Amino acid sequence: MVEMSATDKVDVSIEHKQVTLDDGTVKKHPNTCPGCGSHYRDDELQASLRVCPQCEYHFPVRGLERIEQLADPGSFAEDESALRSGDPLEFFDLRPYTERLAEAEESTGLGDAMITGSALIEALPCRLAVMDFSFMGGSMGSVVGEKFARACDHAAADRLPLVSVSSSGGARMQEGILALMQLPKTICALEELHASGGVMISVLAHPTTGGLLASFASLGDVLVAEPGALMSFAGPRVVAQTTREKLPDDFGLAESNLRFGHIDRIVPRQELRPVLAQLIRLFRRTA
Amino acid sequence: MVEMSATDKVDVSIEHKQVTLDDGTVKKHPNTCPGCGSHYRDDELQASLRVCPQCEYHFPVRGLERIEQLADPGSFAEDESALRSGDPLEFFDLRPYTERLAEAEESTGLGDAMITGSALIEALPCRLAVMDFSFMGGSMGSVVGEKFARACDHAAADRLPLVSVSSSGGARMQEGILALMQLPKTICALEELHASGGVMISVLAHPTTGGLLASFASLGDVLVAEPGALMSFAGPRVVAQTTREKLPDDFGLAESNLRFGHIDRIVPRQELRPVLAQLIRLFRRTA
Amino acid sequence: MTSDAELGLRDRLARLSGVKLLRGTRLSAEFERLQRQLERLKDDTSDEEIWQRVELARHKDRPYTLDYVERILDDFFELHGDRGRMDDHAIVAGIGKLEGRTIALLGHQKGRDLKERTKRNFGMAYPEGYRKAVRVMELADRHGFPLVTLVDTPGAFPGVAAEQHGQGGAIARSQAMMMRLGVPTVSVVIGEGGSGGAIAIAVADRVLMQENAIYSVISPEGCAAILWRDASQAKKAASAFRLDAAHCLDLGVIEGIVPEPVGGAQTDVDAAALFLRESVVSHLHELDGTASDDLRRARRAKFRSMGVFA
Amino acid sequence: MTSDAELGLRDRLARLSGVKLLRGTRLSAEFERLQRQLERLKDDTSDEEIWQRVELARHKDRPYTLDYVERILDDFFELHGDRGRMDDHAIVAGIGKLEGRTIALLGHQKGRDLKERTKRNFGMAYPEGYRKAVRVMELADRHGFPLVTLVDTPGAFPGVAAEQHGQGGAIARSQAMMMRLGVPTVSVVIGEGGSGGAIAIAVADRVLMQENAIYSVISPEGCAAILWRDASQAKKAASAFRLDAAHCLDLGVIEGIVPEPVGGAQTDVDAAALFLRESVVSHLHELDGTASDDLRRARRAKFRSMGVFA
Ligand SMILES: [Zn+2]
Ligand SMILES: [Zn+2]
Repeated sequence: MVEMSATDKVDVSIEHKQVTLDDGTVKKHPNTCPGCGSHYRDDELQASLRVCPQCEYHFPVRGLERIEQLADPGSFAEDESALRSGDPLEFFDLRPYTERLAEAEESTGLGDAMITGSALIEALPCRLAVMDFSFMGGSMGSVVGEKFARACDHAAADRLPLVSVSSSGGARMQEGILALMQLPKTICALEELHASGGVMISVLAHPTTGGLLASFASLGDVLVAEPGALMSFAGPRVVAQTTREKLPDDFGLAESNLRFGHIDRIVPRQELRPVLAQLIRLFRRTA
Repeated sequence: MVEMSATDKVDVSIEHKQVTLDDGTVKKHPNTCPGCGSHYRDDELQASLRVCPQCEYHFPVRGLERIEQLADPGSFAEDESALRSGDPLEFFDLRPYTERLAEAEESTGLGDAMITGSALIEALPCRLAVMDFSFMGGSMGSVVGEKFARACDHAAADRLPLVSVSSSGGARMQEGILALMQLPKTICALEELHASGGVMISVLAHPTTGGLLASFASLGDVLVAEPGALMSFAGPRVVAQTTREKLPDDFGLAESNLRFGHIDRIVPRQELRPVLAQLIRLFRRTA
Repeated sequence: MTSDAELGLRDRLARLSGVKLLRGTRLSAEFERLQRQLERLKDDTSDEEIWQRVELARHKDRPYTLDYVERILDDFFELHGDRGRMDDHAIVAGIGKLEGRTIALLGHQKGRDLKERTKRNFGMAYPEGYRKAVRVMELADRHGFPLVTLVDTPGAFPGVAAEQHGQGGAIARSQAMMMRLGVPTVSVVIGEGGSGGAIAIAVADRVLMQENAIYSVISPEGCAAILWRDASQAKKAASAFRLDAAHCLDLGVIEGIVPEPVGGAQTDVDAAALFLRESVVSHLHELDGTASDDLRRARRAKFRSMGVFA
Repeated sequence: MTSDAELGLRDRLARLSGVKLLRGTRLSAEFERLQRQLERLKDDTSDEEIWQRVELARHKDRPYTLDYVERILDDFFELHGDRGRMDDHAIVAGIGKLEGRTIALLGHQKGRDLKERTKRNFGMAYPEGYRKAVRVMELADRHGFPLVTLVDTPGAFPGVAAEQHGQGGAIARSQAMMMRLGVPTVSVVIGEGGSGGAIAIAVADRVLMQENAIYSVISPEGCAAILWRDASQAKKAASAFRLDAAHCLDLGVIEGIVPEPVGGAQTDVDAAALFLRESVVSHLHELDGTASDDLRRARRAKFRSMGVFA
């Protein structure tokens, strides 16, 4: 559904309209901020939650690092980590899907593009479902769908709030129609969580596009997005090609989505942890 | 809420953007069509359901005549006809409300601006709630609210569809805040009808504005409007004065409302009876 | 005022004030003042006195929804957008803690300075504002959060786009949604309760008015322009409308009056917020423990009975 | 194809066809043809055969939703508008009688000529189209009308306004609504089942595909452009995707295949409509009498179980 899911090599910034300072000719310092061109040290960037201290540009965050940023130290207990994708279509494009999966697992150390488990945020228990864009562009196939669905089940059973952090190009093409079926599947699980009185807080990180935006990521009780995060069903390139319109500068960005009424708030990464804690306190079930 | 409710002298056409052929200087034949300027004979116009045979202009229809147009001959049985308005505010502007009420009753032969009862349409039993603009601009006060609410009750009790035909300038100012309360009151009665599995088909005749559009008239299961009917919450003059915008030519008209997704269909008056019969057949409860 | 009506009013004020407003020490004095007001209500309020309330309700320094939110709620999290087309700043919505439990809050929001007024469109919402309201009502209902709404609008915005986007239907649907809620609901008119734009978010189990709030089917100026054909007759219209709190209570349209500091809410916003908070809390306490079906049934019966006819 | 899968397929086709397609005399012949098809499915379908289906699914003369509506339903009354902002002509909705009882129907609608195509936006809906769909689903649910949806879209429209108006959220909410319905639901992919734009109205108790319909997560061309970096490899992509009905049945994504006249639905629209009608009616009959809770439970369990993992 969205082209970004095709490969794990996609540079996150290519779909990001505000980040086009690279003129393509000058050879850049490897650690150059795409927001302001300043240089950074890796350890400093990590210490600042991967937000540029100069311009507030939000660099991508890997799944486990995101959990470290949000959860109380040592509180995260991963579950469902053994789940691995099948290859129902015996899919083969330029390379077999199984090969891509194996390579992604090796390069990321993850079983698939979502990490789930239980955690504490400011000492408040919750469930987490965090995506990792590095694993095949964060694309949603059977494993992401199943992990999210089980995260809903756990949250309902334990009467805990579920916090999802999405970062995905959309459905995973290599699983064909079954990837599309992860949309209703995740929505179905979320419906059951909601029917049980549960809550899902959806954090939209860059990018949340295609099938993610058309499924659970849009259906949280509260939606917060990171600054500059792309949130679009169709990617900017597809829209530009299809409609031959000039796109607005902030096309599909969180800022535009806030204005058009699709999210509740833009939360800079430094505030994400306390804001989630606040929301968990507000939605906590006392009975 | 809308100025048209103020007096029963208001010319229906003044709020009607498409009908401005009158240049104000030439003295007109008394029976001149405001749509095309052609002359008509009263009996012919009545025979054509008060639709101009030349230009399809829809003239206003009084409540009882509307019922004659829609119901099988002799099938209509009015109820709640004894209801009369109180004067809770002892309202007095240039004249007392009680005097206006008495005058309206004398000139229209009606107890208030809505007629309710049971009827057959193409041999199908239903309930009717039909407004008459001649009674104080079809304004909704306590009696209109109560009659509509009772029509909902009857429809629910008899498991019959309710057909409403609205034509109103909005809430009746002379009843003050109690007129405003007829909005939630009628909505409440309609909610109960819906909860019982019942159906309400809302016919919007010219004009349906203000509190009518902001209450039951908008909440039918199906909404059909007559051609050229004004359907706006705020009247064109108020909008023009407030915003100093030039209004679109079809501002607030049924045609505009269809385009913007607010009604299901525009039904010329000649087709109204068969269309209502069709809808009653579709919604009829067999069990 | 007939003595029957007066008895009824006295009874209602007693119910409202006697038990619930006596919590804080400052409130006792207010209670006494309210009693004195009650005495005065025997005599018809003068046109001038009613007009003073109109002016206070519209006072440029009168506290708005967010002024109360920051004084009444803890941990307030504002919710934005109708999930369709817009975030209408004329209506604010959110969740927060009131006395330790989470409630949902909705309110019209005017602006203090010119920039804010423009942003808030003078508290006149587009249909998108009412759709945001409905969305937050659904959220409250799903999570069992009591809903508090603060009403303060000259009316729903009368504009071309507002009509095109379905102002009438949006207001109707917001009322219908409030009829369906299974959670306790309290609405307070805190300034101008203007017509359809006000009732859209005021179909509550308990509807209250601040002492100097007004609630009416059309603005006094609008009424005067039509009925008296002279907008300058607004005072007369206001009086004829009985748009003040005491008269609305007498007419059975509201359940109670929230006292304001002497001189109006703008003279002491903290005190006004304290009274507002106490009133809301006490009404929510009364509604606590009522089953959803019973809440709905009573709410519907109340609105179903409004009107005077024979 | 594994023999297990083949057995499953044979079983499903038998269930689908054996009982229900034998009503009319013309249908018996079709049933036999379907049987022959089943035989052929033992062997892998060739890329060329799959591509033929893609071309038939997009054939300019292929019947669209309204072609079926006029042949299948009596007394059809079209419902327009999302009650918010627009009437999206890429999705048609309405109620009508199917074998004497009222059902609600929703479907994508492409256009036959240029003017109609523009009006229908080539069957690519805006969010407003999905909001119209949700509105009509609510109506169907309230009145107990079974819901039939016909899916035929290249995908939801990828445009600036569509994104601004919340395309992703609208598609998500339409699916969520279909999960909640307490009435029987049958969806049939009658042409292109393109991605999110298709699944938005295809979360049904029974999902069927016409023999030459396709159902896929992205268009073959789109997939080829990305994975093969060459849009002309669409044939390969189509084949790799297994977007044809037999494969979708095999994957457990659909419950049945609706036969078409030899050569495709466009060769005999009346016959195609007859088969479609029979299939829908028989599935609705199967669902009749099932309690709302059970319908929901089974529907959710079905979609909850989709996916292949270990
Ligand atoms: Zn920077
Ligand atoms: Zn004419």
